[in-house]
Amino acid sequence: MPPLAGQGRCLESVPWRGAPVSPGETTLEVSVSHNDHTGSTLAAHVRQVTGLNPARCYQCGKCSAGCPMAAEMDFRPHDVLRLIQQDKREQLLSGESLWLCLTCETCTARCPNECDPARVIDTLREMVWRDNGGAGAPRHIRAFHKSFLKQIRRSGRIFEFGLVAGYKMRTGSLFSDVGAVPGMLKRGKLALTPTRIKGLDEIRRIFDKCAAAETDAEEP
Amino acid sequence: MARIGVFVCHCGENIGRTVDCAQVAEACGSFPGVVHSVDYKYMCSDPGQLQIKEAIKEKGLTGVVVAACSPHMHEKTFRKAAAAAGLNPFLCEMANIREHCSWIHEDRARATAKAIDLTRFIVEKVKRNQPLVPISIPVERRALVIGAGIAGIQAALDIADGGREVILVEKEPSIGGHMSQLSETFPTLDCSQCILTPRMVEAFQHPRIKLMTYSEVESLEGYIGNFAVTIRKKARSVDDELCNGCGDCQSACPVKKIPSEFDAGLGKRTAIYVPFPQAVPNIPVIDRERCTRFKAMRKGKKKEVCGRCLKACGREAIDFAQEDRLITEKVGAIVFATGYQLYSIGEEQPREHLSGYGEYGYGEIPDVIDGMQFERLASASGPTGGRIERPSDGKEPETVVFLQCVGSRDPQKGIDYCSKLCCMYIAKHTMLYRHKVHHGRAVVFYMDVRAGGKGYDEFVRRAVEEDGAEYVRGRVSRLYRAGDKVRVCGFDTLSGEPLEMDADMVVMATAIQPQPGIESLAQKLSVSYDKSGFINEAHPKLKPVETNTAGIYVAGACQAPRDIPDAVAMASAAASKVLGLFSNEELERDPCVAQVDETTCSGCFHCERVCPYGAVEHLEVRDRGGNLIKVIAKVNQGVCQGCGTCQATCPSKSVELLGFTDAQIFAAINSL
Amino acid sequence: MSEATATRTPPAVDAFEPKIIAFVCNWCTYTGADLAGTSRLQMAPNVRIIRLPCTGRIDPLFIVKAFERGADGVIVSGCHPGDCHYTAGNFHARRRFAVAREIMGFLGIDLDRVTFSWVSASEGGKWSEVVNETTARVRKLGPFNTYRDLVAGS
Amino acid sequence: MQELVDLTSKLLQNGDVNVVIGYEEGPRGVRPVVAATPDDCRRLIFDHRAVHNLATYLSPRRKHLRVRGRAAVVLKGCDAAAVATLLRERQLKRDDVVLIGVRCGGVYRTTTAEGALSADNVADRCGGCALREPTLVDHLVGDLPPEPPTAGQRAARIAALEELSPAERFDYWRRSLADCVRCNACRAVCPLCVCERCVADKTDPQWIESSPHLRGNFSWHMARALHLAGRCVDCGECQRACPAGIPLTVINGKVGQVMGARFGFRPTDDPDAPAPIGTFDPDDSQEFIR
Amino acid sequence: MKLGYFPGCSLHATAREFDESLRAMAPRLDLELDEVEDWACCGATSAHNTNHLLSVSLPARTLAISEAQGHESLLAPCAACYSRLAYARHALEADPSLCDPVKDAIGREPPTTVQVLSIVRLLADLAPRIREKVATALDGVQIACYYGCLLARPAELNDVGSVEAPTAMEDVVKAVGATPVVWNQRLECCGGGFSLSRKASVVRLSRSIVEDARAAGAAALVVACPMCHLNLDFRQKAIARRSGERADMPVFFLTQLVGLALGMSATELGLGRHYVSTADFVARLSGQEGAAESASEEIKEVG
Repeated sequence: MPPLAGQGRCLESVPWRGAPVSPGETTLEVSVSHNDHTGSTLAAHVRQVTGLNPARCYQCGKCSAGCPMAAEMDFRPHDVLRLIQQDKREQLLSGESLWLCLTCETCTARCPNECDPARVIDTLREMVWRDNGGAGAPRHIRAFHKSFLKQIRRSGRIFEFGLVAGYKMRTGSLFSDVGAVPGMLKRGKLALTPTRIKGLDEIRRIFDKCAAAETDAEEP
Repeated sequence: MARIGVFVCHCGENIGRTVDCAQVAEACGSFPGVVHSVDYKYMCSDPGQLQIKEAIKEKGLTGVVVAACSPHMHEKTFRKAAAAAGLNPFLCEMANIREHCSWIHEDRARATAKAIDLTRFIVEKVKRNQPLVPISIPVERRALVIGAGIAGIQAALDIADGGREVILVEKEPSIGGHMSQLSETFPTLDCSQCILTPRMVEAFQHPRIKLMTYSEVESLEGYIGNFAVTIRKKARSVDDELCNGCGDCQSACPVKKIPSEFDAGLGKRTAIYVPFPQAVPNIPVIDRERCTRFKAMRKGKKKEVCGRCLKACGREAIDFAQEDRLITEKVGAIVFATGYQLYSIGEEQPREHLSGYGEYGYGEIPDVIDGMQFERLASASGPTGGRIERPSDGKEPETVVFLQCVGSRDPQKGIDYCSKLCCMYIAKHTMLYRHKVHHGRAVVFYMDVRAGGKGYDEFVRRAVEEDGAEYVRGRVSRLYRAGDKVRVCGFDTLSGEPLEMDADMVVMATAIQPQPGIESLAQKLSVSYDKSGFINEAHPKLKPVETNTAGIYVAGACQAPRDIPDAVAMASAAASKVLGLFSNEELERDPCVAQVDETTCSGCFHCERVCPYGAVEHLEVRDRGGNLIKVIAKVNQGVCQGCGTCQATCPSKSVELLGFTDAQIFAAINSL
Repeated sequence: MSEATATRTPPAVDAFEPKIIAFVCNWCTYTGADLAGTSRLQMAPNVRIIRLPCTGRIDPLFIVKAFERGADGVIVSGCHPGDCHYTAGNFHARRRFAVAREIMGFLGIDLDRVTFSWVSASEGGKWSEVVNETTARVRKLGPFNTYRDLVAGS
Repeated sequence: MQELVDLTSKLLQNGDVNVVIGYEEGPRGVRPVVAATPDDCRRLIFDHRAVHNLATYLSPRRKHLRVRGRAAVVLKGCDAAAVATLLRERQLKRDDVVLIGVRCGGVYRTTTAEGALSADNVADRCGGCALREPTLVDHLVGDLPPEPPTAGQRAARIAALEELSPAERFDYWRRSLADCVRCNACRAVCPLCVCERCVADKTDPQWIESSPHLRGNFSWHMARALHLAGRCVDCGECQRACPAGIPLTVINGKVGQVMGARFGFRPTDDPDAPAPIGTFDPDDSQEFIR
Repeated sequence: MKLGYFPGCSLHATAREFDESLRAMAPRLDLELDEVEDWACCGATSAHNTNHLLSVSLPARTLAISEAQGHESLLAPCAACYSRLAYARHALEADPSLCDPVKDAIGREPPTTVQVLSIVRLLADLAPRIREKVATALDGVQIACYYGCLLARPAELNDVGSVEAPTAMEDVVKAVGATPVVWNQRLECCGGGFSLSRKASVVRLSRSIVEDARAAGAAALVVACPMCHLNLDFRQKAIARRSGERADMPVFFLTQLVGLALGMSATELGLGRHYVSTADFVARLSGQEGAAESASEEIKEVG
């Protein structure tokens, strides 16, 4: 039999084929989604920014089963998706759980349904950071990010001694890990003076264009 | 000269309310070639039809146009009336002035004008209609069933019991399929082999069933009622006439450590083997990949090595020189019943777009097994004689964890669908396990329990309520070795807490997939399949066991995941379709098929390229001396379905679709 | 539905009413148009349907032929991809139409006069929209005598 | 070109072929020739003036040539693509011909042009040609010349036409096609117009009005373009043959653009490559379909 | 082979020995490292946790410079930097709508050609060459290869084999004659960026890694990430305090292990900068008591 044009083929996007449906019967639509992704819900925001559809999560919990931080979180990755589905903005965004995610991507790698919880959590953190500078984040983590970004903006690179110092200033935990400093210095692991890159103006431009909140004016 | 009669129907008020039917009839009466034009309240009524019949006879009409409802509604009615009056039915056509006119317009003047136009189109067309005679095709009343699992066996038995011959082709050495591997069956817990084996024997002994095991379909030609199928009978290396199934060759075979396919790798077999003791036919086959003698031959060794089976056989049935044979059979219908396989959990996947489950360590951790392996462990005929022993050290496992949905409902790994059976067989596994190991724990990680079926939900409830299966809602993230145990990292989404536990054995309910190679078989048979490889039925509701190639039917798990009752029901349905087809000696077909003009065809075969049915054949045109002048296209009218794509494609317009010729369509356009 | 209201009041005698020919397949669009009728969806009365087995049967020159014979607009409609009764006729047709349409456009035929659509057997509503939209568009463009009268111009 | 002369002489001497179809010097530049003896072969040449597509002479309609027996034919890459189409459409058996490919550095628009190839005198199809070394052939002769320049006039003309309103475009073609006298030279010279009976000659029913008035002319040129879509190798012979100077390659060029953009089609000399019309992809773009 | 080189901030500070050992080893494997001029920090966790565009733009600038320098491949030994650079390349390719804003931010054409390479991939590809040049084979030494998160995940950026069962690091370890142990925690997270800000979590997570490696019989851990190194090496003291037992599990950068096999000295490889002493391990390698002493001398000297 000669090769046929239409049959004996895989019909990819078509779940079935053959005779037409009779009037009044509906055809099977597979690709059309009627989920709102233009509105102002959290789900819509996530979908707009990332292209991911939070409605895909069917709460199997595989993400949370593998999450190294699950034991310390109030909302585990699958809870995050659930709260998005229910649009519980306040509850979700004010908690500290979001900030405990290490972005180890275990959830994303194992999610059966392509929900990419790691990216979703990053998106939510960015939202919070933009809205209120990360209020709700654990103080130490917030301070760390602030110091870190500030460092980059100032020097273009991370100068760890300065980073540690800045972070300690912000958290007031001046003396934790302080015993480590001599050892670090001895091993040549801490430089005492920052390296500034030449293209600092470029870095500032990037920060400005990205509307990153870390401006020089923000703190002394 | 054409003598056309026009009959305008009022359809009660349906047409008459917005279309002035009398005016339409009057206008049509003035069209050239129209010799009779009337309107009437109900053309489809007996008196209406009588008017048509009488007019045909009295006026000697050469064509009839009924301006009424949609041809989908009454074309058959009026054609029958025309035929009763001696007019070829294909000279009768309808103009649709109801659905396409009176029902969708309110302006009477414009609706009437449109009705006149629509009727004129058809009048002009009918003037050029030719009398056509339905095509009749003889039916070869024998069936081919591909795959001899429970679906194939059932279909074959039903067709054979219905009085027709069946060729039952199975690629494995024995019939029986996956059902023969199962321990017990849900929801009744009756022994699978006990209910299957009699069926296998019945199929084997049936006078109208020709069994061809260790055979595969090589190619298919022809069309409904007239298929010619070529079957490859693979070399068994054992003469099935001489062999009496005594088993001496197996005992003699020195290669004894081959993982047994039947025992899902948990047991061992020899290189010459019968897959399982109850195999039908009970004739061994030599696994040429593993046999010492064939290995040596492949390496080019001249000396004949081993040959112990040859010496052991008292009937001289061993035949190392046997070769594959190709056998062609004529059949009129085909049942596609090739069944399923389980998703392989490891990294290597039979389908390239799928990825495995590295996080579950299948193949690395010996005590992580799949559902079919558990069936073999639980089966009385299995490698452990029905004792539940874990593969690593043979210990009786005290905690068994079952994972549902491994591979199913997992678009990321490439399978979107629910495999349907796993919820049920995992519940069955927990019961079998708890019945055998009373103090053991059976823990099931699930997402949803889907137990729609007679007695199914009750069955699952019994596993939980009476047999103490513990159900945890959540997927497991990872399995790894913890000493001699398997650490299970899961999450209980109902309590909202991470759940880590150590199991002695883990059983995974892996997804149901079609057999490997189903795509190429489907291509040979020109039936379509979905992206997972499952065969597409012709209509999801109304034609569930037909494929969209006429004469080919589908049954069992090659169409979608199916449990035994479903597969058997489909098989019987397919068999009844086949028997229905075979109840006639000839098939009648609509004669609106394509026809090639031999004088102008240039043989470029554009038509062949676009034909969805492979209906275009090559015709050699020779002169009187027998010299080849040209090769041109010829349409096999038994295969052509009348879409006309060839005609639109033909650059020289040398193909005509009868009933919709260019002349007919142009006539309609020209009458604008 | 402006079209439907327009049909209620008889048009002025000299108002231009476009003539539109629709080439449709038997299985989807013709049946869809039947459904529009059964559902009593009012639509512009300008379209005359010619029924064919499949869009695969439609030679693009049919469209040209229709213009030659004085059609002001043409609709070509069939089954959605994947729904073809004959499996693949509409896939072949789609390629042919894609090319033919661009050639026609390049030669100066206003493509607003030609509508291609997929209308399934269950889309009676869509069919009435296709009819109304095409009618409105072609009415705006005016009569297409240019093509029919080419014969006189040379 | 000695290599060509030697090869073809040998083919004739050995009885591999009965005739060789190639190019020779003529009164108005280069012209096609049918060489039947090794002596004739000495006249064979190949240069930038070898404009003709000799695949035309392999068309089954050239019955007078076919009776002369097995032929060898000299082919540029574009000509080889036409041969590939003939093979694909079963108009020719591969074993019935000997194909001699010439490594090609482009040709002029006309057979009589002179001087170095430039954007002004090079044929439209030559710039960016991917077939300068045909692969379908039995023999490949010559050294690979430098790449030809690209002529931009046609593309510019197409673009300019597309800028116009439909009415203005219609007007342009009305003026251009008014000159067509339906002499059918375009059809006769085309290597791929292979029908036994052209659709334009069909009478019952009549597809294309046969008298030379504008309406029939429009239909004819539209049908021609449609039938060549996905087959045309852009050799430009139709326009060269047209006594009325109708810019046929502008239409061909536009169709070529469409086939390329929509279906990724480029003329190829692989006879097994699928043709874009007659095949499909379920995901073909359908932006124009409602 | 000439490669673009992006050391990243850590390799100039807490993970200096990673940089030192790589630079020292490079010529022996015929590698020429061409550092990206005026590179800036990749933005690390802080950027992508708070500003997606920033987290793509910072690496995009570095990548654009690298392309301008003519690099076909850019080596980013730090797993975190690798992840961010590779992500930026991937994101710009997968989401064309990012190109304009990124272009606007960095004032350069966004990168389109340069291939970001992890040290693990590079060394795995060079395994045959390494095998040839081994001077001190680490025969039979049991090594736990630790990938952590950023080398294996997400799947789009993984260049070390499969997501759940990568093999590249094991290939390198086998090339130097050592035996990779089979263990469970090689893909689990060590706590990464929380080293400073949430020490307790880091100690909890790192502890289970060190303990599992030990239970599997490993003599040392091998890593390719400065953060992992810091958490597993520097925090081992805190882990011991928590578990009440010292693991004394040396933690090597992959480059250091390869360097040792190539016969390079402890000084060259910066072994003295570690917190958990590597002296015993190195001594056992050479199998001589004297060597053990001199090795430990050398290491102390650096320390």
